[in-house]
Amino acid sequence: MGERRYEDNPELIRRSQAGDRSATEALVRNNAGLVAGIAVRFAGRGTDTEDLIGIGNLGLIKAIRTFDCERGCAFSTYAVPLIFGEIRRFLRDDGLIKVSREQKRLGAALLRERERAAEEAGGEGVRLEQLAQRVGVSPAEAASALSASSPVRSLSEVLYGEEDGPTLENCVADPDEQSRREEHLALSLALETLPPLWRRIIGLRYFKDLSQQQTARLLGLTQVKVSREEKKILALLRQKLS
Amino acid sequence: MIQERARVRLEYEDGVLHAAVYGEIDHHSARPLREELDQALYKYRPRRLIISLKCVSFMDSSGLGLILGRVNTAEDVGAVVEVTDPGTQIKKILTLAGASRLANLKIQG
Amino acid sequence: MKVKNEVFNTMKLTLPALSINESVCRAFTGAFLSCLNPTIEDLCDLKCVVSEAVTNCIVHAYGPGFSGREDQKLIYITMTLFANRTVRITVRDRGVGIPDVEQARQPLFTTGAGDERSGMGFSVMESFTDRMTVHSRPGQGTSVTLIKRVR
Amino acid sequence: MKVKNEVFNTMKLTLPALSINESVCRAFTGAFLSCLNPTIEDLCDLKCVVSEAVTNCIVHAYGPGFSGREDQKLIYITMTLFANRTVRITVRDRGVGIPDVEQARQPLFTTGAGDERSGMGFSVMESFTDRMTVHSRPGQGTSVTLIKRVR
Ligand SMILES: Nc1ncnc2c1ncn2[C@@H]1O[C@H](COP(=O)(O)OP(=O)(O)OP(=O)(O)O)[C@@H](O)[C@H]1O
Ligand SMILES: Nc1ncnc2c1ncn2[C@@H]1O[C@H](COP(=O)(O)OP(=O)(O)OP(=O)(O)O)[C@@H](O)[C@H]1O
Ligand SMILES: [Mg+2]
Ligand SMILES: [Mg+2]
Repeated sequence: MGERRYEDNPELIRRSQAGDRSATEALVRNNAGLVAGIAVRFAGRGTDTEDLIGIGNLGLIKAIRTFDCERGCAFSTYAVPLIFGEIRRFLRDDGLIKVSREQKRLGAALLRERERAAEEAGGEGVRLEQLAQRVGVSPAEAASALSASSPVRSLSEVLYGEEDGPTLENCVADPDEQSRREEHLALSLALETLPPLWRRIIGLRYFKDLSQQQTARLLGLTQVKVSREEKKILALLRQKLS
Repeated sequence: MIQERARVRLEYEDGVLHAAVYGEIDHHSARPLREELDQALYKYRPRRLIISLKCVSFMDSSGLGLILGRVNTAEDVGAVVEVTDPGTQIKKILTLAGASRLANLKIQG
Repeated sequence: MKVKNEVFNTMKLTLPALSINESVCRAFTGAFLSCLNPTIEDLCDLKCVVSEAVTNCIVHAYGPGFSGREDQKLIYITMTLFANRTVRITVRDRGVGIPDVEQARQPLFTTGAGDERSGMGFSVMESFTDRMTVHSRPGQGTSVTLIKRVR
Repeated sequence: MKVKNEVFNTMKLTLPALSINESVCRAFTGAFLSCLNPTIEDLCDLKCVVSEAVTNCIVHAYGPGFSGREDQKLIYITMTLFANRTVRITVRDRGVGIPDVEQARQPLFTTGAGDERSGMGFSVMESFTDRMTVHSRPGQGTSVTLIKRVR
């Protein structure tokens, strides 16, 4: 059983990366054991296992979005460190329950329920009240916590395969800042040479954190097209930068 | 438009009216809750009204007014009011008001 | 040390005294304070006090005695974060005002008994913060300032 | 019919042009619009456009060319909800202004190259709303008005 499900991954990942929500859902279901296995290792630290699984799923979704099917390594090998990383980061500020932690939990729950509700609703747009009820918070609370898509990884994270993007935290802690700056410069030079459509796509997806759906709408393309172009651009950039 | 911010689920059995409130109780949401609870009190005339606050994510003094107001209506029909599962925040408010000292109100949990 | 009390963020919000805005003000309080990463308890307390103050503007300030226009029924909120993690919140209105502030602050005192008010709003604000001051002039309006150091 | 365009809620928010306030403004937009029970899509779009406009004030309006004081670096946001579910949002600053608005509105035009700016801010605002107008006077500031009817 387990074997077969993992085999399904590449096809599902492709579909998910093209914006197929049901594929993302299926992947989350198929890999539930993996995430739960990691989450239980952090049990007894004052956070519900259920919540840990929610956070772990964020790591999984990150992995789904960034996994390169042509890479040759197994998806689970790629996903495990991301899932661990997400949970570790969540647990880092120990002690009193702080708002940031609660916000992360709420954000993860909203995202999860949004995908589920969207599937159930078919073409109909999901409305705020319905989502808020599913998550058990007030509409105002849900509306302020909502983000358009799951935390989009930064471009350099995608291109250089870093686990965490260049957040302030990481930059401060990074001993290798010089090389990061150089990478950064190389990246912006490479971006300059892209044709306008490609620069738009990268700008919207990675600098503005728009979803593929939003990007497609804005540029008058289909989501599948955006997804395909994005792959081509990333491949080209990787090539230019290596 | 979003009309209500809180809902109540009512169940009546053997002289006991169970009211489970969901959502946020503030001045905006208190009025519809009040009407619904009073209607049920007059309809069933229970001996006990049990208000569960387990799923209430926010409550301020308007919620206190709501509860104390129900104690009054309950007296009219000969019922006592019990409040169960207040969260930390709500417990602080109930304690502050000395609500637990009221003869016809019991607070549990 | 002066630097400790440096202002590090501040905002002013004006909105009409409508009851739908009670939850808007709470959510806004949450968003504004979240950069301090306070404890959930402190944040809940502060949302609650803002809710109390805002509800008072809606219920009392622009109630029957108010003679101004509909579009003058406004709530003015100012929040300031200091570098030492102190939060100062002022909620002001230009409504009917309070004739006797001392009396109004007493637990259980209310002029809204018929409306199922419990008269505990000021007590909640006072006990959930480190300091509360109330200024009011009949016919001019009321301003409540709440100060709390968050963990 | 006149009644249809009645204002049904409105708010004004003033806060300093600090990047932490981008998320505050997004959260506030969400909370303020929540009473309309919008679709999640419309809600995310509107949070996104407010974020763009606010980021522009932070990045461009009070950048190097700005000669005022630190405490004058403010963002002024006004949001109005009309009874016909139209939302009007104005984001204004008193910063350096835009010399050529037509050019600034072009996709990919940016004066902040190398800074991870993509020059797509105005394009996002324009395409996620029904109407965008931009007024700017160099040395005086910029005001962007965004109008959208939500489903
Ligand atoms: N902003 C205001 N404008 C005018 N009067 C006010 C204002 N705030 C409070 N008051 C007066 O002070 C009294 C006490 O206020 P408090 O908030 O403590 O209790 P309440 O509002 O009456 O009841 P509760 O807050 O428990 O629902 C009010 O009944 C009212 O008379
Ligand atoms: N509030 C403002 N004050 C001054 N100049 C502005 C303002 N908003 C925009 N501009 C000018 O207009 C240009 C285009 O703005 P736009 O938001 O489209 O792109 P950007 O901000 O440069 O990049 P991006 O938004 O994609 O990060 C900016 O580069 C800047 O020169
Ligand atoms: Mg009150
Ligand atoms: Mg911009």
